Amino acid sequence: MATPLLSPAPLQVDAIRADFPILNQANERGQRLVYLDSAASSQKPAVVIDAQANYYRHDNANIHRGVYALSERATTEYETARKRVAAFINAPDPDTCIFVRNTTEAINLVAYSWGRQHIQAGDLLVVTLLDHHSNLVPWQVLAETQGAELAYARVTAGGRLDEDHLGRLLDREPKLVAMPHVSNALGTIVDVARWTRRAQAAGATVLIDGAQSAPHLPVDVAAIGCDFFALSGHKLLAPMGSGVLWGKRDRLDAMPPFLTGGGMIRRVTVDGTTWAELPAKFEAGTPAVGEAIGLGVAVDYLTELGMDRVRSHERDLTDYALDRLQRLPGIQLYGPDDLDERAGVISFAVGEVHPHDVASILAEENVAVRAGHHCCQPLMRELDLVATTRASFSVYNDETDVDRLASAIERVIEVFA
Amino acid sequence: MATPLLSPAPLQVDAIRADFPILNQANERGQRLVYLDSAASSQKPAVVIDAQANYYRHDNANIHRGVYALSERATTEYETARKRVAAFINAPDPDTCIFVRNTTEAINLVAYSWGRQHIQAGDLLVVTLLDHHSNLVPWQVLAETQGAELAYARVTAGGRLDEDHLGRLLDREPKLVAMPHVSNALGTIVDVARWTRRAQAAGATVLIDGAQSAPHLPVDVAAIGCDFFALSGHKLLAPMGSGVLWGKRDRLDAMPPFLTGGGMIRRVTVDGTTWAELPAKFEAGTPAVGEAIGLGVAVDYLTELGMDRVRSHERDLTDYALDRLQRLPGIQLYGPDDLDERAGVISFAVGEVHPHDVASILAEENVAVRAGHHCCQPLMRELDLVATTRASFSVYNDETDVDRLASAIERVIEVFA
Amino acid sequence: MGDSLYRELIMDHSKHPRNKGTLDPHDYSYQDVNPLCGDEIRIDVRVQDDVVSDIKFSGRGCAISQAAASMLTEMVLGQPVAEVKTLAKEDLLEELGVPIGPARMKCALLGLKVLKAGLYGVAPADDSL
Amino acid sequence: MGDSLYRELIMDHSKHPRNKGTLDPHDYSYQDVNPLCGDEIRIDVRVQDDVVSDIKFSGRGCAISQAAASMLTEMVLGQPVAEVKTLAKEDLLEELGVPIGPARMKCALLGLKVLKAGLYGVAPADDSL
Ligand SMILES: Cc1ncc(COP(=O)(O)O)c(C=O)c1O
Ligand SMILES: Cc1ncc(COP(=O)(O)O)c(C=O)c1O
Repeated sequence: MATPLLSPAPLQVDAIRADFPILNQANERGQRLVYLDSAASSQKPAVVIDAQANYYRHDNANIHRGVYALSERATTEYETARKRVAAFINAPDPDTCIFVRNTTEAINLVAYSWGRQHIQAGDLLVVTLLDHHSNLVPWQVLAETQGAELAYARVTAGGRLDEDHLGRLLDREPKLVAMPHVSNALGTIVDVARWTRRAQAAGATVLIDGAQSAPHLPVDVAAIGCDFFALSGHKLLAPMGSGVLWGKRDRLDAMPPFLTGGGMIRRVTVDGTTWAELPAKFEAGTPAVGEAIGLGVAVDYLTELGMDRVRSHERDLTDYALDRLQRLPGIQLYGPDDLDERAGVISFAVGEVHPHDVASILAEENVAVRAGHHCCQPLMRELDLVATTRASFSVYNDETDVDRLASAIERVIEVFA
Repeated sequence: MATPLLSPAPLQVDAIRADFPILNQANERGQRLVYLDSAASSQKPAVVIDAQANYYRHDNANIHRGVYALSERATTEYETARKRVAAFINAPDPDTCIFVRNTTEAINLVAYSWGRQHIQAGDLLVVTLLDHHSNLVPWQVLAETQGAELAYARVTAGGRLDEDHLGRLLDREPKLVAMPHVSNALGTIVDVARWTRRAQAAGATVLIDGAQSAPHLPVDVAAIGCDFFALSGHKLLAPMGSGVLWGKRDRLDAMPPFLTGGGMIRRVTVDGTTWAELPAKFEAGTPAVGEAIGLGVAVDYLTELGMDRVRSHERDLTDYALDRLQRLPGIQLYGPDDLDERAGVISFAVGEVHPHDVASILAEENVAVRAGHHCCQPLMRELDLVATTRASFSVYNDETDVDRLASAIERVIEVFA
Repeated sequence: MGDSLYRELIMDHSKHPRNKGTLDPHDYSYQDVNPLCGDEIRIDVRVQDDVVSDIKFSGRGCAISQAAASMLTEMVLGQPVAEVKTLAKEDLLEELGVPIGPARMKCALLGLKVLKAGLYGVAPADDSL
Repeated sequence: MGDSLYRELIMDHSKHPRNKGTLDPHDYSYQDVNPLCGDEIRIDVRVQDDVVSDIKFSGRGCAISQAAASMLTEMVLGQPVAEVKTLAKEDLLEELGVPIGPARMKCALLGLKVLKAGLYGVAPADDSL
């Protein structure tokens, strides 16, 4: 994939940053907050915070079945949010977008509902060593419950999927292939459209963990062709407690419900229950309405910026950062070299300094990064690492943030000299 | 249970109402909003709305493991919310309070995790016909999955539990007894402490659905003695997307996780995974931190009002309302007569007028009530009803609201004369 | 109260439903329920020379669903079946003459849904109405 | 940077740990890990006349955990076992001399947790420390 000749117009980061109230903070020494932990959770623009607060100030009510104005407004806004999300990921039918708490719940929903229906003893499930625990452990549990086998596609030293290995696993005709669109630990972008085609050709159902792609790349679930796609609102400028499972309609229609209770039934009798249509079937209980509305506003905010521009901006910033950081003495950078295969995530080590010490010193410089295994223990073990320090970008970061990161790392080097 | 001789000091409803921005709304005819649908979802005071918004403005970050200031603050506030909730329901140990989305998820967690571990073919599960679908359908599904039997304790025409029938069911030594603390459809208060003792003496594990009690009565899980207690934040002045499962520590410790993924593991390898301690074990993925913080503020708001006063206020208001409504021609009131056995919920019928028409006309008078089966279809069938209209009270309602309700019902009677 | 859902026309149809009953024999008959409210409507149709020659509805439920079904029977009686098949929900809503909020929309349209399902011989998806 | 976690005393212990190593034979030995960071600490103790006569720690991990363990060994060497058993986390934190945020608290206290677990012969619950 070559870089497009005409890059889209650059983001106006100063203007964007002004939309995010939290970024105005400075520490005692007057250093403004440099937030480089968006892969863990993004910050929220004022329009999102206000949409949620205004919902509670003006429109709050339980949705569905209420005939008074508040409940009608709440219902309409909730369903509008669903349409916005559907448009954002190019889902053909909003009712195939299920609101959940986060990516983790979305994947568990599929593992419990689809998984226990379809996976039998002896079946093969395939995940990758790039996956986050949330796209690993539910499949471990499913494999154990059903007596199935779970195989892990390997990664190369450069942090890419080992194509040969994954190809050989597909030859064994797995029932399920689950993989990340973007690795949260290394930033690796996986060519999920191609792997989906190959996996489906081998007979597999495909789930894509989009937690790290939806906030940073244009996502088109129809073009990817996967069966399921999961994302988290809180990584995508939206409130916590909002997330989406998208699925192909025939899949979702054929699945039994996961959580059961109020709101997802058609008829309950003492002898049994029939289920509501999509999306209600998978949204038991009172949903997080204000949070879903916030998610709708967040995806519109991103759409207005333009996901092509967002991607291009973060690509350029990653380019700048890799270049800037690799000049620092003793620094070690992980992940793919090719910028077309890499989102705005930089995992690194500073000599022998423990990543928690790096992150703590950076915190003293008001630079927020994450240190640890990034919920990717199997990947860390594969790469023979205990932990890394990770800086990750979003629309509100620019080169001045990278410069602040670099000088903070210089202090680490100094302290540990 | 006799009325206490000294009633607690009355609530200052005008002052309370001023705390709830949404209640300032009037319709085109200048009628202020009378919100009588708190059993579906309560409104939120400004302190709660602001706590959530301020969290996103000043402190937002993913919790746990972040070493920078935002993440430390977010973690501390999240755990403080847990302590506040624990104090609110007198849970001896905050770590036994698991944050979930709502009561429905809390009950499903127990049905999946505890249920599939403990319930075997031929076992008996007992629920009651007073239960909400969210405390019925998960047990239907469990019974079907495990080949167990599900029995429904009957209710009397007056809307009380049929004590003889439930007693006979306990004689059959059920493995589980699940019941509501307060019925959302009729307002019936169940003597859950007594039934818990009897059910446990019969060998049962006991789950209490506290969705309708936690907002309206002093709740003391230690005194009730149940094994599990579930509540929803959004019915309790808190944001949507916040709820709590409380469980006895030995129960929770012995249960396998429900949702799996990031945040709830101790160690993940390709060969298997070990789980984190409570409460993390049951909180997979990024939790709804802002929502939990809002819940902490909400329970403190209620504690400051005093749950004894809240109960006393709503009891008096119910007394007034029952008296006022039963003078209306053709009105039919459902639920227990004894005010000591009744929370602030009034289900009623206006002659033969369909409840949806009643609720729609009330909505035209800016009186918000709910009409339908209230997620209690088996109860409706038992009482030979299709639906009812339901008015339900909270701390921001007073006698003027009841008067508005009564005159709006008069208009219903007029239109359908 | 000029904009009340319960203005006179609707209350008149509610209290004095037109074409209430069943037809036996009939050429088309269909019934459905609105699971949220429990409204039930059945519509029986007789066709002669491709025209709705007789129509009756029965059922129970809220005033809106029953009045709308009653008005619907008046609208289509004597109309060519081909035209009835293309009747839009907007046509019925206009006849009702009051703004119907989203929560009551299913009540108002239940009769039309049943009628079309009968004429087409299948239940149309909710929004294809 | 007077309030930095990484002030000189801590860096000195981190770069030049005191009492580093193992003791064989020993009277008490215990090790534990901090699963969040992967810090590992082992502490070996020799006791003579109810006094800590020798102590060594080993392990790997962040500067805070290793420096705190190093400082801890200096604090307890030569102290009566009975007193060491009652050593409060506040005593160690005071010795560290910098405010430790909640996220790094487990690092700072890992050595103390291991030492006490060794002396008591059981792993104390995190907060009983
Ligand atoms: C008694 C009772 N249980 C459970 C629920 C379900 O609560 P939620 O929708 O918040 O999960 C409700 C809410 O209506 C209720 O009233
Ligand atoms: C790739 C990936 N998958 C899944 C998750 C889990 O997301 P959540 O915690 O929102 O459920 C994350 C978040 O860290 C992630 O980065």
